Amino acid sequence: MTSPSDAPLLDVRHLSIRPDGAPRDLVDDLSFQVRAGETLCIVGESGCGKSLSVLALMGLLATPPLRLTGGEAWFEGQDLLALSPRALSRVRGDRMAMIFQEPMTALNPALKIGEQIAEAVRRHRGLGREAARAEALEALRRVRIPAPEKRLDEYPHQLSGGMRQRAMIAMALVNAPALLIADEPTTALDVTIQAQILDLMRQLKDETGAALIMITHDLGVVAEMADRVAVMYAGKVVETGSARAIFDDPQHPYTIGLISSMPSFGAEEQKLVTIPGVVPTPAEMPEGCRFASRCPFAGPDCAVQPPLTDVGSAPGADHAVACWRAPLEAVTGAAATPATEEVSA
Amino acid sequence: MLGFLTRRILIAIPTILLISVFVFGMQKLLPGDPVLAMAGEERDPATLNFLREKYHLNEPIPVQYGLWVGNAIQGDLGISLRTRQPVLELIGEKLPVTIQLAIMALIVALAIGIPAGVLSAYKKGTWVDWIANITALSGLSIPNFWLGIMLILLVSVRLGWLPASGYVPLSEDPIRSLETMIMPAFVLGTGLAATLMRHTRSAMLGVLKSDYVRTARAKGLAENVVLTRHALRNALVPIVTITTLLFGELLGGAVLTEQIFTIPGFGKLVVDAVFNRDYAVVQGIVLCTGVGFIAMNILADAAYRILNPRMRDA
Amino acid sequence: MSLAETTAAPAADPVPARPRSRLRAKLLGNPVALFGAALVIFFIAIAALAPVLPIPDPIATDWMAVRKGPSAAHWLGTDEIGRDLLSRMIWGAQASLLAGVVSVAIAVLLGVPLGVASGYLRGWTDAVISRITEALLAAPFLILAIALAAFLGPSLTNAMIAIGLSAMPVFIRLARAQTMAVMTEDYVESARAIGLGHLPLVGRYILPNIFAPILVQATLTIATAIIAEASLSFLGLGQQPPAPSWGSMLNIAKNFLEQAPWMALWPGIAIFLVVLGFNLLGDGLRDALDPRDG
Amino acid sequence: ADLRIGLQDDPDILDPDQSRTFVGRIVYASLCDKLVDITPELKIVPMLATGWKWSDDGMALTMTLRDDVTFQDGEKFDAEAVKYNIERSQTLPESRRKNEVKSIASVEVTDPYTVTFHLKGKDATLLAQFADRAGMMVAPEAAKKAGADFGLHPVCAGPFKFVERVQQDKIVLEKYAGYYNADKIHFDKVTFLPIPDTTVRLANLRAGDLDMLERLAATDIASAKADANLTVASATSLGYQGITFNTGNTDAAKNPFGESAKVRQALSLAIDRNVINQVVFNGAFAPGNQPFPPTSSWYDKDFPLQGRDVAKAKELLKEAGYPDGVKIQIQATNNPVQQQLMQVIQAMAAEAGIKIDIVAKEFATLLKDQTAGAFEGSQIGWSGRVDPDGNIYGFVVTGAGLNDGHYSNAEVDAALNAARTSTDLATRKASYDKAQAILMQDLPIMYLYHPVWFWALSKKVEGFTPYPDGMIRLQGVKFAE
Amino acid sequence: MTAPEIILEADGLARRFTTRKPLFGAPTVVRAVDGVSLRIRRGETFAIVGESGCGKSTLARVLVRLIDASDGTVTYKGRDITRLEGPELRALRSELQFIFQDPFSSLNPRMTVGALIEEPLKAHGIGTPAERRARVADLMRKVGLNPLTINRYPHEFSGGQRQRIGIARALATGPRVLVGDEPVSALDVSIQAQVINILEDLKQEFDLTLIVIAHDLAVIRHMADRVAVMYLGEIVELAPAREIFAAPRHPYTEALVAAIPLPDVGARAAMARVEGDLPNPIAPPPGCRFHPRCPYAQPRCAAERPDLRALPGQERQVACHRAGELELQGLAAVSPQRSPATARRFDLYRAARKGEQAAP
Ligand SMILES: Nc1ncnc2c1ncn2[C@@H]1O[C@H](COP(=O)(O)OP(=O)(O)OP(=O)(O)O)[C@@H](O)[C@H]1O
Ligand SMILES: Nc1ncnc2c1ncn2[C@@H]1O[C@H](COP(=O)(O)OP(=O)(O)OP(=O)(O)O)[C@@H](O)[C@H]1O
Ligand SMILES: [Mg+2]
Ligand SMILES: [Mg+2]
Repeated sequence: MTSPSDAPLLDVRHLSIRPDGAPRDLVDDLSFQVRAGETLCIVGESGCGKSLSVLALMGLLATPPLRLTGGEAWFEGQDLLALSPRALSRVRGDRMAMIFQEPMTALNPALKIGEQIAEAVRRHRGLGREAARAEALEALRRVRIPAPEKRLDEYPHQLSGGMRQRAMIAMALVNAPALLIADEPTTALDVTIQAQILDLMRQLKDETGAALIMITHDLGVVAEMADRVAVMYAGKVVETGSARAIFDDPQHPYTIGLISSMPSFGAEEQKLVTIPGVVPTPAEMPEGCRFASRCPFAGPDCAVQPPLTDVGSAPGADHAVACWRAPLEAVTGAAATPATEEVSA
Repeated sequence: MLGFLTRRILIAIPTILLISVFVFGMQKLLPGDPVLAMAGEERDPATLNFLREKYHLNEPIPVQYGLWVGNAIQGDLGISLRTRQPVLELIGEKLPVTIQLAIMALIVALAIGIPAGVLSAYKKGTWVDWIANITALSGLSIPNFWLGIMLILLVSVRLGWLPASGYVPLSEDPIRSLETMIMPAFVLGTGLAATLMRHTRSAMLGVLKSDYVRTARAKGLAENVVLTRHALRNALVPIVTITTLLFGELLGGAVLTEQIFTIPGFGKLVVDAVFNRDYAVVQGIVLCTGVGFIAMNILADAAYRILNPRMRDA
Repeated sequence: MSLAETTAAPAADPVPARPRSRLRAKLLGNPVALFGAALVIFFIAIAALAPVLPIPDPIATDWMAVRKGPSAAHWLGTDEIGRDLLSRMIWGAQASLLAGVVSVAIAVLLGVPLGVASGYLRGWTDAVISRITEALLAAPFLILAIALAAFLGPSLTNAMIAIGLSAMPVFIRLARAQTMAVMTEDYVESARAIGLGHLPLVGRYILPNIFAPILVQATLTIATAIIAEASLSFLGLGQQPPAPSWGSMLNIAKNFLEQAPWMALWPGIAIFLVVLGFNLLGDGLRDALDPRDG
Repeated sequence: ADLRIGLQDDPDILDPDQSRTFVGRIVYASLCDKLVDITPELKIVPMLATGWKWSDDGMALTMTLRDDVTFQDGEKFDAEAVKYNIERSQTLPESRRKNEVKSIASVEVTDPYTVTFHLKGKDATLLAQFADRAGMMVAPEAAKKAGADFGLHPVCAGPFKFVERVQQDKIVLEKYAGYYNADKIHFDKVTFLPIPDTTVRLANLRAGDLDMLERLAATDIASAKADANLTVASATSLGYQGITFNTGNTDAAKNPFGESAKVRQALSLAIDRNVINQVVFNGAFAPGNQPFPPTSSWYDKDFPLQGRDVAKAKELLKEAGYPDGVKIQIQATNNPVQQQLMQVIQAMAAEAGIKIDIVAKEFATLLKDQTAGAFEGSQIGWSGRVDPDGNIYGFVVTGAGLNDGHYSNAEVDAALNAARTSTDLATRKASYDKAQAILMQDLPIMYLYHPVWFWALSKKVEGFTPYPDGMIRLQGVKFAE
Repeated sequence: MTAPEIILEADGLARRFTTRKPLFGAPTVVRAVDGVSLRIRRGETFAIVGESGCGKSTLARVLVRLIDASDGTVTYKGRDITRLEGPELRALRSELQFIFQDPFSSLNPRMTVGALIEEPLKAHGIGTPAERRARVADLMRKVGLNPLTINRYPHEFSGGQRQRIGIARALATGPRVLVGDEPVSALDVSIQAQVINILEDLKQEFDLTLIVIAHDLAVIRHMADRVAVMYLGEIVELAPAREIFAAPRHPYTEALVAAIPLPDVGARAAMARVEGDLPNPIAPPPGCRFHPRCPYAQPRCAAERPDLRALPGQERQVACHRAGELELQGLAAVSPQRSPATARRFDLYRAARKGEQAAP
């Protein structure tokens, strides 16, 4: 693994997103950093705002109805959120690139793979048609698509899911971005292909030294890929730290719940442990800790928003958690009865 | 592709037959007597009878149809009862005019309708959208004759920039030919542009929400590239459908516009032929437009295959 | 039941009734659609109220005021034989709206089912319907109209039938193409998986998902239909003289474009406004009926 | 110099023996000379014939011909050619002229430039027929070769020869160098352009795309006159417009209008022909109540144009047994002017308690229904003939070809037949007046007005003479220097 | 152990798709499912795994007659349902239900959740409107949806919630067999766990037989009683779940197992044991279909097609020539190494949830 340098490559501060007319922010005061060469995995329940946050960084929020309500994102000396659409579009696809989840719908069905890759090259590097095509070919080769010369002139539907995702990756990497954002890059793929793609991303990242933000909800993938992990819940980071810290020393009840709910290959299991309930809708979102309504340990104090506080469990773990109850075992006795049933309005 | 074309053409044969039966039946059902319509003010019964017999107008309709088909297969579409000109020759005379007008009108319609549709979808809900919509709808509601006459009065009479009428074949004098066709093409085109614009807008609204448009933006492509290369291209399928329908309609002739700009195309011919009950001419032209329609459909299907590579393998 | 429960208390909670007002609420919240609705309602009201409005008799002629411009006596001027244009515009609204709306309704009500059947059943049905559609498309409107005028007799109703029939093929085409597209959607398969019959499947799964472009086409066709009514009234179909319709007023006005331009102006504006109204309303309706929108 | 003329319609086939359209005749005026011509005053004057003479019994007409005439393909024009032409009119199966030359039993070539027409019976109308299509001479050789397709490439003896035709677009003629009267012809080329829309036709003239046009719309006259670049010429036509009642053709005649002359008179009294003229034609046309315009020498002065008399109309209705008013359906062609006319009549009649339903039909349907008797009233007109017989005989004589209302009155038949067979003007006038006296009571046809032909010409066109037959004769017409 | 009751049986099932039919010449045929025979026991959870495109969905669809078989028969409760048509087939649907893979596209976007779940009841004429309404609310509660959201539209729900809508819909008519085509693939772990639990509970409650397709093998391992591994339209291994993960007997199964990413930092990285994609099902390779990608292939594998054979003395079947000789690697049981403090945290959490679940 590359050793991440200290100065963050991307520094997101207080990012907030709100849909028009909504009472609360969907993504609320979100902050995180990514250092050059580092892999940050963002995990969290579906709908917690992971995609929105990174889309906001790319300037791709669906506006309207979604709107940035605050925050800054410093990347290579520029605040991405303050850039004009034009200026941002010069950064996008060049210094930072994104891989989307669904390779079928994310590729233009009407354009050849080669064209779609070359397009990014021509736009950002001003190369001619031929040169761009050569770059595209090279990119396909780099993602190890067999017979890349042939694939260059094929359409997305002629490729298998795995190949499509490789093509997406090739497209994202073709301009050697400093930051790669991957939004669930393997969710749509089966395990064998997923393994291939993860392998590939790891290798390419090491080759190019790019930083990677990866969104996923497969903790297996997180464990395999992440240097650091940010756990999000309802638009906020509730816990962040090195991968090891998160897996071996999770502090937030939500993180614990998440890890508990994985079916594991361990000893014969009983029922999976779940996190009951659903994320409150923006209208029902409580003032304080947003997880409180589903947290078995919540108490009256949880009506106040807990700050993200360093736990400092291990040096370099960078471990911070936003929970009044952390560490749990210290606050709640072994015989703790669950907090009274939470019934929200 | 070749197999596809052969198949389509084979399928077209029953269609053409059906069209001919249909039109034949319909016009035979029309009230009015072709011979009477042609007889003029003086109506001499002997002549009328002679003509009826000569053109088999006394025979039962199936027999008439059989005769017509038999001749048609041999390339003889009959003659115009009104001028005795062979129908095939008439079609040969008018077809280039009609096609030229149709194409020019379509170019106008596409040149106005598609950009306006794209823009108004892109700027949905803004004043740009409003203006585009209102312009399009007024283009649709302004009758062609009104626009046509106004244009003639302004451009030809007042300003003297373009000839008011007088069609010149493209082969004879291309510049002059274009000059005489610009106004009619514009008049026709604006009406169609509205339809195209509204459909383009609707299709674009759908496509703009798609993932690949987002991908294209994520690549940092300029908005105009995103809109045209990525979004529009995929929105084109319904637009192609509408365009072929419109073109088909144009092939049938644009009566009013042709009349105002005195363009000798199908529209006027077919209307006069219907009014004069000049059956052979009607039949010939409808057949011709029918074939044109089918050709347009085949073209459209081919266009779908180009636009949507997935269909190529289907 | 050992399942974890959601935040709400179980069992006792009242199940909300089916929503009725959602569509209305969405429409009411859309100023553009409201404007469209206002236009449409305005013209419908005018058409309906013509008999009670304090306006001159639309067929009363004033030989002294033939083709006179707008004046205090005749706000919108007079027509080619000295009838009050304002009054004729108001009375003509009825015929024109009927011609526009009813004929489009005929085209939609016949065309869409045929198109859906064609796209849904495929095979022979499709082949037959498609061929007939092509034949209809190739047949000149004029022939159809004259034949209908002859067989059904002259009336506005029959004009609407003629216009409706000739506008129908486009709807067949459109509905067929859309149906075929929707048929490939997963949710259609999911409907089959629960054992849904053909009719409910078409009614609840196909129709709601294909109507957007049909709505666009329908609102556009209204304009064409209003104008087409005029050409038919000259073939004996359509509104019978001296009763007015906007289309026939326009048609007459053609001969007086220079001497009496207002004769073309009013019906032109009225048609534009009606078409605008229907289109805006259509857009609003489409947005309102699409649960994904707003 | 090239002359461009705007026509209202596209002519049909350009074969004088087959054609039937008015605009076709306008083209013939430049293409095909006739045996005789008319003056603007309707006097018959020599053209290809230099003179003629009736035999004493009125059963033979001898004509002497010009000897300096060649057809446009160089073929010589002579008595044989005349004989051929008449026989062609009589025997060509497609001929629409049969009626006009029906009275000719045989044509005798007396010498190369003299022909004698032997008749089956007396026919006072014959000379007038020779002033029209029946008198147009086509080149025999060319006609024999082309047969019925002669019209695709006509060859005649007129000042201009046929060059090309594109249907609905143009007919191009060029000056025939061998024309016997060539020094009167000042154009090298004439192009006829059918432009149906009157507004557009005028716009084309103004834009300079036309040099002249026929049938300027009555409502455009004022603006054309006001235009310094244009002149307007006019002549009252020979024709009329009226309403034909169904008085005996099938059961459709069983209606108040078909059965009662009083009801028909009431309608006639209920309308004001002057107002109609003012409203519909800006006062430009000639109101009328007879088959001949009031200016014609055949007009019966005993029955002048009446004013409107609603009270009397109502009274007549009461007398006829319809005190509460009557209803009639009148069919009319679907052109805007005719519809406008009918609506004015409808409005006027309503005041007298006559409710008119206007049924708009396209012409073919209207004609079919009219001949089949499927009508109560039919608004239709007649383009007019030089001889009075042409304007009346066919329409009211029992069993005549154009008598669609199946009107029948033995006295009228007798009077009109007598008028036909006399060559004496006074005798003929008396016969027509006799018929007229009855017809004015019976009103099988209610005459309304006589159109006036209007031509608009560019200022630079000089020497144009308007004729009541509406033709454009180019002899002597030229562009100003 | 008495012989288990067989509820659904496939015999020589095949499904071919004609993808291109030229006017002249041979059509292009995809053999999506090719000669599959299996017996599903009443009450079991039967899993089908395999690479994308290997024919899992097609097999599942053929089993419940969503699409027709090209060859072979499907027997449900001893009755051949391969050729059922019309009303009979529709009636059968209330017993054989399907949960779709993609919760986004498989719900009609223009119907409310209530209408969607009520639909199958209506289709089979069950209950009065009021009863149906109550049943819908009940079903929603069962799958963990708030009945207050009954009038919302699918797009207003998260993927997991949508999947539950799909499940509620599938359960509405009280089916006997429930086929889930990747019912949890689109969901995140916590919701996945909920859905899995729901399915298991429902299975108990309604005496369901479950057929699941999934590509998350941990899920399969957790849920399934028996697993069938498919490769290119064929079943290559069929065995009890525990055994197949611990000791795969087919090289392809081994590759699958190796590719599972383990949620344990520092555990072995998932391995792409097989490179390349599934070969073209239009022209499958001769012999053993897996041989071009098989690390253990021998010349014989290219020539001879191995049958699916029961291994002697075991309740498993493998289609591999070398099944007897190969030593293949399975997953060693991994249990996370947690510090005592962390372990206590997890126990606390578990206990808390238990108490919570027991409460109502
Ligand atoms: N256009 C929109 N209008 C209103 N709310 C929206 C819109 N788009 C997304 N949301 C809401 O924003 C929230 C966050 O969405 P986001 O896509 O970021 O979730 P996610 O964390 O990426 O989930 P997943 O894992 O399912 O992809 C969701 O609750 C979603 O409903
Ligand atoms: N309707 C169809 N027409 C043509 N080919 C099809 C059709 N449905 C499936 N196929 C083909 O059949 C094969 C098996 O498809 P199937 O959907 O059953 O795979 P799967 O195992 O479910 O894959 P995934 O894991 O991606 O869902 C594939 O090659 C696919 O392309
Ligand atoms: Mg997301
Ligand atoms: Mg599948």
